[in-house]
Amino acid sequence: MSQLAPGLPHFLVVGAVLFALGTYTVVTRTNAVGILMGVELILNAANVNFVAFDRFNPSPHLSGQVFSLFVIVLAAAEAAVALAIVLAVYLNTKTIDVTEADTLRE
Amino acid sequence: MKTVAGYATVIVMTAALFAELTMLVPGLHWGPSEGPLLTVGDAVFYLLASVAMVSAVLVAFSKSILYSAIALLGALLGAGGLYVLLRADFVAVTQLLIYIGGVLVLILFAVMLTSRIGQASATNPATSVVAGLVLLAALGAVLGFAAAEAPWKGAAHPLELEATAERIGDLFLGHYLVAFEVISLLLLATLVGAVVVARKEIKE
Amino acid sequence: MDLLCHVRDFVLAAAEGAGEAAKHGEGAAREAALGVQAFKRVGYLWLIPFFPMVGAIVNAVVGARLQKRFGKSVVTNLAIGAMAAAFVTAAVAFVDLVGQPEHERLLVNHLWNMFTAGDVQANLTFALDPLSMMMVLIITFIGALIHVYSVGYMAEDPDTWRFFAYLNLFVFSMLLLVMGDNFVLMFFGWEGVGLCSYLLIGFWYKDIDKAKAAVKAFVTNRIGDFGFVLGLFLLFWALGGQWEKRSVIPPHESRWALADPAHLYEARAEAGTTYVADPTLSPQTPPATYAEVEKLATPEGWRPGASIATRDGGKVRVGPTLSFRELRDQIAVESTGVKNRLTGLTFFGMPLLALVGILLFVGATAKSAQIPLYVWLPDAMAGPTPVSALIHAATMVTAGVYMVARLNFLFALSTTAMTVIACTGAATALFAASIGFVQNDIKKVLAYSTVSQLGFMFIGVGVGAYWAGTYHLLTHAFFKACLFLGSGSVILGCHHEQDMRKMGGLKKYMPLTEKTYLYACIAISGFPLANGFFSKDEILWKAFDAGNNLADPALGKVIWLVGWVTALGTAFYMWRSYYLTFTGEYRGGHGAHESGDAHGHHGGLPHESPRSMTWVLAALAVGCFLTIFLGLWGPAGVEPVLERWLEPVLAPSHALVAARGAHEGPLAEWLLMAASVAVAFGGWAAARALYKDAKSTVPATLAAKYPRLHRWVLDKYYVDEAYRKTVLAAIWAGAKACDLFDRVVVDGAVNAAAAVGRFVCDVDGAIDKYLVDGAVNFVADGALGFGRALRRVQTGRLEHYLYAAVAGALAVVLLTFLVQ
Amino acid sequence: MLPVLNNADSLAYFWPEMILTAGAMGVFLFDLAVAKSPRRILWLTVASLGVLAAAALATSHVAGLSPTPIGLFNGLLVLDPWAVFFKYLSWAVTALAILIAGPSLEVASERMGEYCALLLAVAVGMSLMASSTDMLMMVIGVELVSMVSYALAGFKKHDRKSSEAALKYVVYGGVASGMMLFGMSYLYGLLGTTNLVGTAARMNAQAAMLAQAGVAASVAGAGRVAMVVAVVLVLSGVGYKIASVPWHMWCPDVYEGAPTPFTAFLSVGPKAAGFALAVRILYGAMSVSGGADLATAVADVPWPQVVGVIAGLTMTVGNFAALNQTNLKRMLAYSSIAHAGYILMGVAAASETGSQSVALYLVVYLFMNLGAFLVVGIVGRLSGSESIFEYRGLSARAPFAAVAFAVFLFSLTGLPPLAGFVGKFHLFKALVDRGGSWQITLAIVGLLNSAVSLYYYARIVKAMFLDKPHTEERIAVPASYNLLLGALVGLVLVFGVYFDGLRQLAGSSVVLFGHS
Repeated sequence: MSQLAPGLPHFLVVGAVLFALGTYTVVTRTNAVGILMGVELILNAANVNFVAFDRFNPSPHLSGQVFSLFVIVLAAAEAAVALAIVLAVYLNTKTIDVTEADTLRE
Repeated sequence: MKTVAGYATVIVMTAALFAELTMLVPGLHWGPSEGPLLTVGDAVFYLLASVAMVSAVLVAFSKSILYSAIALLGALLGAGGLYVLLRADFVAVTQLLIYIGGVLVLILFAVMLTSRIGQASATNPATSVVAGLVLLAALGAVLGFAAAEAPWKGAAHPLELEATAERIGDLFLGHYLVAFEVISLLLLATLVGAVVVARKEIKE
Repeated sequence: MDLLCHVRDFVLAAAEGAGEAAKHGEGAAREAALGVQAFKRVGYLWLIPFFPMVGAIVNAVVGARLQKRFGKSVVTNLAIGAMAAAFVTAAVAFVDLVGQPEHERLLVNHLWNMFTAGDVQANLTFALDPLSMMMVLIITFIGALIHVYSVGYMAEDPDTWRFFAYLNLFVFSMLLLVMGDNFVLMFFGWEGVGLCSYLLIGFWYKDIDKAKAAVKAFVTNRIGDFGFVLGLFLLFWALGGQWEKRSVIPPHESRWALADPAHLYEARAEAGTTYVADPTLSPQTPPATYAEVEKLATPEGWRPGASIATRDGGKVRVGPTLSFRELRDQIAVESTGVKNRLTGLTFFGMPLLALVGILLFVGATAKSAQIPLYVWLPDAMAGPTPVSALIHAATMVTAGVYMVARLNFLFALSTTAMTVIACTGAATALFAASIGFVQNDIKKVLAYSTVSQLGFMFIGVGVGAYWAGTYHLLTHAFFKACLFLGSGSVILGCHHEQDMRKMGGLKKYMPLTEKTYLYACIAISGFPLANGFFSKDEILWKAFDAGNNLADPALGKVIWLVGWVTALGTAFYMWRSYYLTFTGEYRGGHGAHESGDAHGHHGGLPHESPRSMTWVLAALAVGCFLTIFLGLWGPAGVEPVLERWLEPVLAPSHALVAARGAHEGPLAEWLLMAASVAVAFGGWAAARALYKDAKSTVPATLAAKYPRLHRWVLDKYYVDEAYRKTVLAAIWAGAKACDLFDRVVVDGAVNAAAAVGRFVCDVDGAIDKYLVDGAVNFVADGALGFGRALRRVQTGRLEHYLYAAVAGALAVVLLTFLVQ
Repeated sequence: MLPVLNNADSLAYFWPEMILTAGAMGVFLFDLAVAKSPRRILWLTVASLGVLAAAALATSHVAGLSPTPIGLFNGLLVLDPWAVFFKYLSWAVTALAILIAGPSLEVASERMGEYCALLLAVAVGMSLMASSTDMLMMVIGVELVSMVSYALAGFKKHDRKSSEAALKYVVYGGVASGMMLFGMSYLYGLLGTTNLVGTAARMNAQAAMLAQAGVAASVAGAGRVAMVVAVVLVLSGVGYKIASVPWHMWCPDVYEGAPTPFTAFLSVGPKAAGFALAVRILYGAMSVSGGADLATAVADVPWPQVVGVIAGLTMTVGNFAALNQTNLKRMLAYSSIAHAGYILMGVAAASETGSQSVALYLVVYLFMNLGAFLVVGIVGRLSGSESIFEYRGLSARAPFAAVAFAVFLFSLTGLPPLAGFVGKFHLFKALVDRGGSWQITLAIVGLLNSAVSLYYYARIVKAMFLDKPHTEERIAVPASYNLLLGALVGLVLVFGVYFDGLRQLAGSSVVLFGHS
């Protein structure tokens, strides 16, 4: 009888699911803000992985946690720029639907 | 109220499903092989993981941008909870402060500014769902296989750790000093860039 | 009868004397020649191409402005000045070269190393030996004259600056081609002249036919270039070349440096003053590999017992090279073993040298308009006439001949390659001449004549008579330039009329043009004592006497016969053009046509051209006369000046070619000469009878009697059409066949009949529609269609891009496992 | 073992970046000081160029301090000839991008200060990309370049295209960096560390350990899946920076919408840094050294072949899609995709010669591509259109610009005797040197592509020189622009015939830290 105690693969499965769902979000949403949420999901997936690997690392030196902290900061910066740009787009076109933002094509 | 109840039910059911899968998929046997079948800590893991995953599903599939935003909160909270479980208290706190306190508020702000909520029935419409689902399945299969089967550099018995904040502080100002300094430049540059893009034109 | 015997005795005696003299000369030359080529370093050769380059750049950049501000004369004077300066510098070089001892006549001007990559070392180095000196003098002298001529010819064209910029650029490229001391520079020039030719044929690009002719020339030349480059690569490989050594030796310590550490940098900079010799080379061992040198080199320097081929203490460097001089040294100095290796090597069972020779010759067939790639040259007459004279008669088209003569030491080693060259030349000569019989466009006649004469040159270099081929190149440059410019003068005088049927009687109106044209006709037909006579006769004699230089000795006789018949044809069509144009009554309209053309004085009677043009014609006629003395007089016991002059260049192949010759008696040479004289006069007499004063009705009768034959020849044997129908139709039919198959499978037998019908119609329509650029369009349309499809993928929709990115990443993961 | 310095000792080797960081802030403040000056653009340009010049001097000083590779900041960064080479390249491209911004007028004068300061910050990012050996620093470098680039792409305020380009760029970039981070997390899981120095040895040791422990083959197979997934995801982030298929699709849209001076910068700078990073990852970390060739991949993963296929696809897509373009900026965008493909051939060669040819090509590419964008920018501004229509008869309207453009285009095609030929020649040479069948196939694909590219480049040249202009009105190109064009043309010509120095520079730069 196997134990149900969660190990490293459990966390990785969570990370993989978050990543796949984030990807699904970015490829199907048409609202720019919605797509950005998908990006946040992807970044979180990476973070879950980092922290989990760090925890189960046989010689722990916290580099995974540090990495994940930097990722959080980067995500914040990314969100700031992205939302600023979304606002700029909204001011110019009165919509943030990316299916309508296709002046640049072919 | 009905929504919340449904949400809770789905989470519990997902948690149970996940636990069930653990017994069926050989690659997921990783932990100790003796002791009680399911401790409270283990149950908390399944619940938190389900919160994160079910919320992520909502983010991905919800037709309303506001629902998506709130579900994102759930996903981030779930991930934060997992960090606590992983004894990464500092990361968990940062997640709360920056992600939920900062990024999510920013996103909500943008939602409010750009969407006429209540007017449009679908504020977060989707296209090419089938193609997306195919991609989702392919990604899930590849990543799931890799996650479950790969020979990760990991120990079956993670070491017990004390609080990490102090040691992370040491690392920031020691080993990772240059990254710490450069990311400040990045934040400054990003700030300037974001302001330049978003601010109103100065009329001279 | 008595008299005849006397003549015969006299002739025999004279010929014997000549033969002995020639043999004596040969022997002495052979002994002296086959060492390492000594040379003199000079510092001014770069000036020769530099002047035209400056002229081209200045005219290209500020020409339009200059012309607007100061008038055309500034532009034209600038271009002519550049040419004159180049000519003067060339003359200085000539004096310098003459001052050298006979076998040290090589001036080298090393500028810098362009690149060194492994064994590939290309220097910006100019070299002048007697052969290239001759070419440079031709190019700069005739080039300068044609520049002067163009002033008058292009007087009415608004884009004078552009024309002169192109012309100067052409001269620059041509000089690069003949002066470069290595294959790379030669190839730069080779490409450059092709480009200029393209630009100049299409100079009046607004006329779609002219633009098409330009494209045709360009595309045909690309095909040839492909062969040329392939041949080059093969040769390089055969010499043991690699792009870069894959061992750990740093580049600056590659095998050259190891060969002589003391000259490490000097060697790189000056393309070889250090030499290793290797008598052990065989087809199986590549020359001087790194390991070999290291193994054999002693600490003191050279390994004991190695024979270092020397003359005056020089050593020969063995191995891959792009420099002509080094290649010559390696082959000429027997003890290097390279000759042994090259002749022994095979490539997929074929003798390598034959393959190299033929591939290089493929390049020459395109540039020098030989079968099967001659098709562009007649069309190239769409360009302005001075261009036809300079590029498509006097200089560029002879590049192939020059290349073969330059590499004579290589070609002489393979009789297969020589046979291919000689036979192609002969076939082209006859074929083109026969087309020339019936053309009515005066420039077309000259164009086919050029193709035919180039054929003669290739017969010459093909049978090993390199000097004779080169001499014909020289004489042809003069008389054909004179003829072309004469025709240009006629065309201008007749108000842009090119059809000889509408000329006639121009003798009266254009006396000077007529005289020069007459003299050039005499020259090209090979009347005794004209320059064309000596060059052509020498070629034919050497062909007859080729012996084992060709695959079969009998082949030489056949080639002689073909050449002889062609000479008859040459005389005929040239005189035909003369009589049609200059005798009888003027048949053009009198002020009949008023065109909206820029040509201000349209209509009216023909008129003589401006003095800048006629004087050039006169100068060229004088040149025709003077060049006689360069070829005087083989049979009479004097070694021709030019043969003696070129001897140092041709020495490496000389002994080999001479040894394989048949050495027919002098009687045969005299007889053949008499036969040549006979056909020259025969052709003239026939043309005179048929076309003088346009009185005879025989030509028209003949044409009427054999309409199909006439039509057939007039339409150039439908070669262009045949190309279209075979090459193109094959592509098209292939495509259609696939289509057909598809239909049959899908729709079943019921629709088969309809499909076949459609197929036939399609092919039929395709031949009509895709006549000239069919294949090109076919490919281009495909590419554009593919491009459009790719563009449609770029939808402008962000989510599609993201999907592509993620799915693409998955595909790459999959690919990683597929590749394994 | 390679020497690794601690934080304090490393500072002496970090002058260029410190100068640039201080310079970026200084220029930002300086902007306030000269805000009222009518010549502020000039002042800002001069100030920024001064900062870059100082950085270049510092770079040469720093490079002189240590001729052999050394690790800095506890091994997060590295100083080796490869990094130094790309630092110079970054400073050069940044300087040119700043130089052409002023006269182009696409950057509003009151925003010039931010433009310069942000570009200086990007320069730091590119330098980090080229010199990091730790995944953390790689991410920070990539993100520093990206974040600022997003903002700069949307710099034209009321321009719909510009903000749309920025939106596409930021979302695409976000997803790409997310993929890269996820891949890095897997690599971290496989390696146990974020530092990539000695990765190959570590992975091989692990494989040996697993084999010794008798782990079933299927597990080893899954390990390879994880590793391949990880590296491909990391390369997605890099591939997006260099715009290679299938991560290229943002490129044409963003290039078209962004201000032209910045597009010019984008097409060279981040791309070059991306290549530096790609080579460092693939051949510094993911391969085991074997003599002069860097080809033996960890766990027998055929990176060179995979990169080769990507290279072939990239150049084909770029060239064919460019065929039908009528907007020149967009055409140049596709052309730059095609060039990424060509350069990837050098990476695919997987040899020292290959890396050298990559470095060499990037230098050549810098001059010719910037020059081409320069002409498009100036003609676009002065005539208000980027359509090929505007280029008809340009030789009459702006002769010098037309001639220069023709030179750049022919160089991009790779015609001798221009610098582009030299660069391409070396790329092909590197491939042919390796001599395998697929390398030769790739080289042939590359050659065919070059032939295709001639078509669309020549189309422009034809329009400029043979077609009639739709108006006779002359385009008055500012003298400063002509001067710059002349300089770039000169470089393209000079490097076309005399480039041994360049070759040696590129050759000596092929020394990668941690890979011996």
